[in-house]
Amino acid sequence: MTPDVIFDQLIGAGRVSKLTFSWGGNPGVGSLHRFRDAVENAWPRAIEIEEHSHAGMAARYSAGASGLPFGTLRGYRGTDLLQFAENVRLIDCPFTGQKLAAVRAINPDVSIVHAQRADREGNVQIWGIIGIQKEAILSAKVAIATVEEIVDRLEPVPGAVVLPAWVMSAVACVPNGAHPSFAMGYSHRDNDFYRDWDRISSDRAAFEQWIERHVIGTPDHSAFLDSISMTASGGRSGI
Amino acid sequence: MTPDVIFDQLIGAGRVSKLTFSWGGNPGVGSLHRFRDAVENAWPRAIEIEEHSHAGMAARYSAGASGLPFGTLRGYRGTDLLQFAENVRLIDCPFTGQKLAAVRAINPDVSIVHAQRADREGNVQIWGIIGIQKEAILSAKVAIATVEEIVDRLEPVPGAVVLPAWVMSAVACVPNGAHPSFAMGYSHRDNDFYRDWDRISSDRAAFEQWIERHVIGTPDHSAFLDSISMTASGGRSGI
Amino acid sequence: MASDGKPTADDVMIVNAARALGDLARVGRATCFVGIGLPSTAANLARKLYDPAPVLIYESGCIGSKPTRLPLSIGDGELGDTADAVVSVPEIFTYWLQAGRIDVGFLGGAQLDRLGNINSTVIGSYHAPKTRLPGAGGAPEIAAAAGRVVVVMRQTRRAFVERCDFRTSVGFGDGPGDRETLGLTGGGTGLVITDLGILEPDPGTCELVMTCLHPGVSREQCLDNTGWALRFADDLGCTMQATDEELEMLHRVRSGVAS
Amino acid sequence: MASDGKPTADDVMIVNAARALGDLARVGRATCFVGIGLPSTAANLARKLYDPAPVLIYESGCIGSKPTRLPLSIGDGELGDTADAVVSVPEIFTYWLQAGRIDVGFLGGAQLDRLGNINSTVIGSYHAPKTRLPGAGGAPEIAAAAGRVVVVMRQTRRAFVERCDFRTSVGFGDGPGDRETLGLTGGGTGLVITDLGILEPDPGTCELVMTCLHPGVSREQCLDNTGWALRFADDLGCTMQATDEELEMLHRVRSGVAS
Repeated sequence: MTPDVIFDQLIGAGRVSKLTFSWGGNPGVGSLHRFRDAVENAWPRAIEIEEHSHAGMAARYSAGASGLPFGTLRGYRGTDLLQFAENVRLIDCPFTGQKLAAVRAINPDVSIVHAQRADREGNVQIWGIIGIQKEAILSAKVAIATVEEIVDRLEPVPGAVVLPAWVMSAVACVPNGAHPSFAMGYSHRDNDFYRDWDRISSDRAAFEQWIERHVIGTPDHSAFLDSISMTASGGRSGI
Repeated sequence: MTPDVIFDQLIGAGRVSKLTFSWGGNPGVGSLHRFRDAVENAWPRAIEIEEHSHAGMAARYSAGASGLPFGTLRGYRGTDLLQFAENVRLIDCPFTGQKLAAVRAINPDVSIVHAQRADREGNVQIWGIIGIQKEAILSAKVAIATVEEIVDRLEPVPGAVVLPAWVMSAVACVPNGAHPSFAMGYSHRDNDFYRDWDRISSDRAAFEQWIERHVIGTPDHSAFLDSISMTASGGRSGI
Repeated sequence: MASDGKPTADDVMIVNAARALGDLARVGRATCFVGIGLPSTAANLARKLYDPAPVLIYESGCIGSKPTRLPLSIGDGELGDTADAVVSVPEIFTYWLQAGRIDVGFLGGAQLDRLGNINSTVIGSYHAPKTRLPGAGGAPEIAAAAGRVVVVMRQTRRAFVERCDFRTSVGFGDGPGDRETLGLTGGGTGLVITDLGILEPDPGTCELVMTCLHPGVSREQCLDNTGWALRFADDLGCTMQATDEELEMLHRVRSGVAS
Repeated sequence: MASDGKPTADDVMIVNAARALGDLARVGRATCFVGIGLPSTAANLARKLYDPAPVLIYESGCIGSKPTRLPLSIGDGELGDTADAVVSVPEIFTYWLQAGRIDVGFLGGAQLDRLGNINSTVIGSYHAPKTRLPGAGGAPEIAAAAGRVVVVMRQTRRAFVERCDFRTSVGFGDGPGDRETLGLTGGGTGLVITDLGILEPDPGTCELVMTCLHPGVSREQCLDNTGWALRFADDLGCTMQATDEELEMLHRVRSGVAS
């Protein structure tokens, strides 16, 4: 739905051939410059895009999680999205005759979400703003969670969602794995990073230097965090 | 979905002209005798029935809560339900051509649910097994909650759903208002009542005596509970 | 158990249903959609007897319930308190059952026909029924979507019929290929456990045939208690006698001390 | 505020947007679907200034958020922590927005046309854009379903266009009757608040006409900064100067001390 700076990095590194999305910006900051450069100038390569509204994408994931081939919503009608979006058709309500939008279900090959914790059996617990993470997992063919912590027992938390171990393909402990986003109760949103990204990503050379040093040049997430002077809890270290 | 002993009372008292449902039994006990007597023998009057599966009813309430005219599910196909149920049509998936069931949205004139508590503004909090209570409220034209307790502030509870005051039409404090069912953390399921109901309801005269004395003959819920020697917390008093 | 210490017909059904679930759990995670009554007893017995244990899912939205006493209703608080997750009713039917996440669905009914279809709606005609039953509940979609449906029912001539008075839940419809035509994603009626033995569908015709008898049950008893011209498997087997361990655990599950 | 203590153009827009929300809250509960940026600032300002206060709803699923500092993203933890309820993203769009429970939707965009349609997708052609914008997000369904859409945008000739390069969100489509034909359940673009004044749709033609100017703004400025032949209401009004109380509270909302 909302590819943000991580997707911008993938796009800038030329690792994306197609992006399906509903909002491609740097939240609270502005543009995703690598995304724009790819769409506007085909740099470093052309990418195919398929775009929807949030409501449409949400309906697609829900349909995918439900084992239905499509979802239905009041949407798209009268917009130019309808003209360019694949996987949207207008259908008639069999009772009222109203025209509604049908959107094709999404069943990703792989979904990866970041959660607060898992127990040793692999049951995953997420709380706070849940977003579409449950549907992302339940619609996927392979479902992976990274978690802040692995615990003996998941204590109930208000507003928490638990995904049973048997719907997960793999669970890995990756502290601050949502960086630069946050995991409620564990890490903070790295607002500086989002702002800095605007500067780094607006210049091709600066981007290439950055991705080389911090992503390609680091063996794992923890080394990546070190390289940007970020602690696992989301605080700025050293500098 | 699951009319149980309360609906049996309404049916036996002749106050029901039509019942839309998916399972009409006395949970863990057996038949709803007043329901059966109405359907099999039109006593005290004939009732119209419209029946679905649970999944179909759930899809109907969800569609109603979503402002959609219909819901879609894999269901009904091959069953005789399709032959008798109004408000079910087979539709074709516009992407895959698969046949699916479309069910007409339900938007009840009035929905009443029982919840644990509300705050003084009228925000309603329900926890435990939530069932379809959220959809019942959000699909209704008039939405009423009875609650065990009214509190100054709703403390977060794991697994709780909060319905904001502005979606509720009215909230009333009715301790043990779910009787003979229960409100988790407040009252217990009155298993004896469900068992006794089998005996009371299987005889027309016994039923009429019972409803006269305990329902028509009592001014409110608290007096009703007294009349069956039930305390507000769900324990048996006196006898 | 009956007063003579021998297992009752229900005990034998329940023990065999639990075994079937245990077998399925051994070959992968057996997520089991459970109704109240015999299925719930059998599923909880299996949960106590076998490791890996089946995952119990109740249509009220409880996933991974581990009740310490048998619930009286699918809304029993115990099912939520002991669950890994509790979800709404719309969600349990969409994200979990319809999505194909249920390996085993336990069903019962008033009538079962030769092709594994089930009636839990009416005996007699729909508009002037002889007996009005509670109705569909979750059964049609369990029958449609569960990887394998296990039916637990007492075998009688009135219940085991050539054709159901009302088809509430589809087994194999009118015969081979029907499930595919109807777009039913699950496997259909895979096992019928009765007080006399076990029936399974013939892979060619989908007709339910007797594949096992319980100890001491004769073919004649089966024929007398079946409303169609019942066939027996060539390699007709015999179920294992309920063991003391099974019966003891069943007793503990029933009396709520098996936690 | 600008360094001279005078309100900036953004301040004036935000104060007027907050007032509009306050007015709506006075005539019933104003449930307001809020995006990040100017709309969120205006909605939070209204929440502090008015009683009854509007109910803030964020597309991340937060209902009734009462943030003590302005969020930087719709996923800001503060929005969930201070909410009456947090629901999933599919639910916020179905049970809440699509169901017609949102009274006011705040929207912005890169282009707004004469008939209140909004572009937040591309400037130029879709397949070879001059500027690729972030895209639709929640806007199309807010524009479709909210009881009233309030657009907050700086008025320039490039932004206020005869026809959007891309129609991301429908205001009045191609004219009167279009919303009904398209089955759009909400009221459409009811108010456009700019740095120059306020535009409202003509009830007959749906064309946006200037109904109010901010203090000190001339008709010429408006004409110069609008890409279509802008009309002015016969009873063209003037918005009230931002008060010290409003500007002080806006400052506190921005600096996160307004809790």
